[in-house]
Amino acid sequence: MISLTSPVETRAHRWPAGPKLGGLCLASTALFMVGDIAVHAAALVAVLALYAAPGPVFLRAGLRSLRVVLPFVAVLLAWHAAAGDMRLGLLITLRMVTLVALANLVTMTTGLEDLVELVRRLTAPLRRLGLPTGMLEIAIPLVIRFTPVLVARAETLAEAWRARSRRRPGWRLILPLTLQALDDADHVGEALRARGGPLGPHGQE
Amino acid sequence: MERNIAQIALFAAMIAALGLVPQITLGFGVPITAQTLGVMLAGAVLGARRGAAAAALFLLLVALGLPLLAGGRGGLGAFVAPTAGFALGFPVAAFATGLFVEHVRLRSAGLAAGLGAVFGGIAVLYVFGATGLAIVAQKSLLEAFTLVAVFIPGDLLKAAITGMLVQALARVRPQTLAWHHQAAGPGERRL
Amino acid sequence: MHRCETAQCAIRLDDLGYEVAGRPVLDGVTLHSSARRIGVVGRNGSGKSTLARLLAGLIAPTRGQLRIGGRDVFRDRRAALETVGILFQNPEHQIIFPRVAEEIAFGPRQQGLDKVQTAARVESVLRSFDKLHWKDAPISALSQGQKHLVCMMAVLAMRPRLLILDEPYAGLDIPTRRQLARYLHRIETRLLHISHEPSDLESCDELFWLDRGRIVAQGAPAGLLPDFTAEMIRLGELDDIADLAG
Amino acid sequence: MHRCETAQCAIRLDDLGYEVAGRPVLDGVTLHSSARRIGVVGRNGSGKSTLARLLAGLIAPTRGQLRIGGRDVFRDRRAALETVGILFQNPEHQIIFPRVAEEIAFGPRQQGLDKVQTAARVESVLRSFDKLHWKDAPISALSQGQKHLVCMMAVLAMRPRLLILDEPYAGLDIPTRRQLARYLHRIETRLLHISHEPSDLESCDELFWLDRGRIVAQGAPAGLLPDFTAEMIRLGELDDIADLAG
Ligand SMILES: Nc1ncnc2c1ncn2[C@@H]1O[C@H](COP(=O)(O)OP(=O)(O)OP(=O)(O)O)[C@@H](O)[C@H]1O
Ligand SMILES: Nc1ncnc2c1ncn2[C@@H]1O[C@H](COP(=O)(O)OP(=O)(O)OP(=O)(O)O)[C@@H](O)[C@H]1O
Ligand SMILES: O=C(O)CCCC[C@@H]1SC[C@@H]2NC(=O)N[C@@H]21
Ligand SMILES: [Mg+2]
Ligand SMILES: [Mg+2]
Repeated sequence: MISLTSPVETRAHRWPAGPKLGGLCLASTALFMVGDIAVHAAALVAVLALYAAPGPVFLRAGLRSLRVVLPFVAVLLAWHAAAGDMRLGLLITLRMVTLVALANLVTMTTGLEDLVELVRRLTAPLRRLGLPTGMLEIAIPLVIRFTPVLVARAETLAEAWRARSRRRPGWRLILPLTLQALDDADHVGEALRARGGPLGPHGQE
Repeated sequence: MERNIAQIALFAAMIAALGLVPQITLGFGVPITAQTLGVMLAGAVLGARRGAAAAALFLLLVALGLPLLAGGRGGLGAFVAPTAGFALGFPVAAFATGLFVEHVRLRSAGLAAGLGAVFGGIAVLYVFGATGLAIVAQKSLLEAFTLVAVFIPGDLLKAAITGMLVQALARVRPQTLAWHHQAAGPGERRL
Repeated sequence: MHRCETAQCAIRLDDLGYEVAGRPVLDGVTLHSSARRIGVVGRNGSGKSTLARLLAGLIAPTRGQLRIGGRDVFRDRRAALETVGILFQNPEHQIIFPRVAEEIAFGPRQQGLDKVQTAARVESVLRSFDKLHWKDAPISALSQGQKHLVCMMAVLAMRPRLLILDEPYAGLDIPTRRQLARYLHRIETRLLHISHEPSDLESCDELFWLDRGRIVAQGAPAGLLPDFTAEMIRLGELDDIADLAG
Repeated sequence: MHRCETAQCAIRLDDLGYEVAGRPVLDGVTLHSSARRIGVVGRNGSGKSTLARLLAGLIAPTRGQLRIGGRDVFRDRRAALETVGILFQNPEHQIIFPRVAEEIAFGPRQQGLDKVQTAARVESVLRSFDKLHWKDAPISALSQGQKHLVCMMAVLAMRPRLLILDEPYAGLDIPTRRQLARYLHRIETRLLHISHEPSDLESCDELFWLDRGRIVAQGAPAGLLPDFTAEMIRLGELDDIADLAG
């Protein structure tokens, strides 16, 4: 889900990450303050227009990554329909879709390195206080790496299972999955160490 | 050191990945989520400090705008929602779970982990969650507690899963549980 | 070329295509063979592993038809399990369980053997590779070549009629490789052997050369392998890796 | 045997031991070499990859001493980064990032290059392997051999003085292997090449034969490899894999 990467290079890729994330935070917070459906609908249309701007390939990739929220939208709408408060249901789902779309948009158009660089700058004051914030710069991309890897791991395991069984794996893969994930962490730990890991870039110091 | 970072990142990712498990959102806006299972596991496997670090790292990424909370939510908005108390309580819950397994010595690692999860992932977490709900939804603390009590059966199930998984880990890979000092059995003989 | 006694295990691919995200990985592959040892050779990224996964019924073709012994191995999983066994290229993609014996036991058990029969099967496989002492070993403590061997034992324990081996020799040392080669030569099982290394495929009965998702040549190793090797060497001489200046 | 101009990058292992859970994986390894291309050959499970990880300072020996160019690469990580680079045997154990360019950029960036320099370095490595179009490719969509090549580029981009290659050729096809071999021959970097395949190591200057965690022979390839190959073939003939009856 978060290996949200754009299939095409957009103009937004060249914008600095700071303002993009800042804008995202502002927009998220603003949307939470506003309770007017019309505003939310307009915001969603605006975000979709942003998706359409770089062309159909980008739009399709963007919509694909939005699919994860659809079940959530359905449940929420059904819930509120049953509770007889459709207005609130619409409001919540509109807001949710817009927020996720906006967050995805920023992620799709921001390189990992730019994001990490941003955190690096934001945590600079802490570093001066002696906190080991260098680790964050490693840890953040790692989480972003591990999440799709965990999903891929589950798929690989399911394929290995299917190659030798016609039953569905279900819960029986939980322990192997956990073990493999822990092994993965060990390997990544070693790979990090081999190439500098938490030392952090030191040329600039 | 590198291994610690990798494991912390791994469990943060696990909390995120568990957010992909479909959840049910209750009327007052709090979802039943598998993510608390990730929080319990982080504390029970990694221990207090690293477990809390994993949950905190997860929150940092959410704050950065990544849609990692259950239902694909993210951004600073998540920290003003009715669920914000729970979310902010994740690191504390993981810490408490870890503290429990590290200090309450039981023969069975699985039992320790299960009880630790009940303590950290339920008792401690609900204090945060109910307080958050009380503030955001303008309810009394007591009302808030009765509201969130509906999650208890589900969370007990998650604590049980934590216990079983840790029990199995202690059997096949005891060295991953730093807090579980037990000499490797004969099965751990290396080739 | 050997003919299969029954048509049971012959491979038929007709105009097979496999796309990922609109990009063809395999394209118009037509392959009919009932040879006993079939080889597939090709460069890195030519689509060999994808072909292996299609043949094992693990993924569905996006175009065309695939039949093993007349069966649709993607849909009919029960038949597929009796028919094809696959050795994955990366052992870590195949291993499910933490210990050697569990890993080997899994397949036969799923095929319907009871516990006692399975245990006997596991013992016999381990003994035949002289690795009985690995039984309770944690797989994560094995070297890469050793993991590869465990995967091989796990597939052989299922006694499939068609055995798909994706680069089986890449990780194994010479003695193990030679023993295994003789063993594979002796058993009844039909083989589909995938490799980027022509010398591995000399003893095949029929060879297919895969290039950028298409079959560009097929025939007996004596005819095809020299051409393949010559072309590979020619490509290898072509443009040199430039200096890493800058 | 080539002598190193400076003592900077010579390898010194003295009575090195590495144990896991009380069982020795490496035992009393003493190895001094300042040859430019050092080879390590041995069977599966003989301890080659463990030796590689020790040499790269990734794990600490449980006994004895290890110095690369006079430095303790386990303790002094900063020095180690300039000194040794390692290509892991399994590419999936090495890959940290989701995209090719990020993966290659990580090492140089940690070495202190700024963004612009790093980008130039990444481009130059990709271009020299004629793989500029891989830049933004997601690594998960690459074939195993292609992943291996990405790992190789990621290590080369760091320009270490000693390059440890753990079975670098196992996954690569002939053209890539030949180009790489010529490239490795040309660069200044000192090489330690690990393989179970004697033919890979013919062009080394000094060879070490590892067996069950000990060095059992050392010398020039011309003397050592024929012995090794003969022994491997002998072992391969020895006991055959028994039939999987039962
Ligand atoms: N999941 C995927 N998404 C996109 N492309 C893929 C995917 N899997 C494979 N490919 C592409 O398909 C091509 C064939 O891959 P495959 O793994 O079948 O090659 P191979 O012949 O087995 O190569 P190798 O010798 O390196 O193992 C590659 O170019 C690869 O980039
Ligand atoms: N983490 C570990 N725990 C226990 N034993 C281990 C561990 N890692 C390696 N070993 C053992 O140490 C021995 C050497 O392993 P190593 O991976 O170094 O072998 P190798 O020479 O690289 O083999 P291959 O050619 O198969 O890659 C093996 O017998 C293996 O079982
Ligand atoms: O998603 C969020 O914003 C935070 C999670 C809130 C869900 C809480 S956590 C404890 C309790 N158990 C559940 O399954 N859901 C609630
Ligand atoms: Mg392949
Ligand atoms: Mg090895």
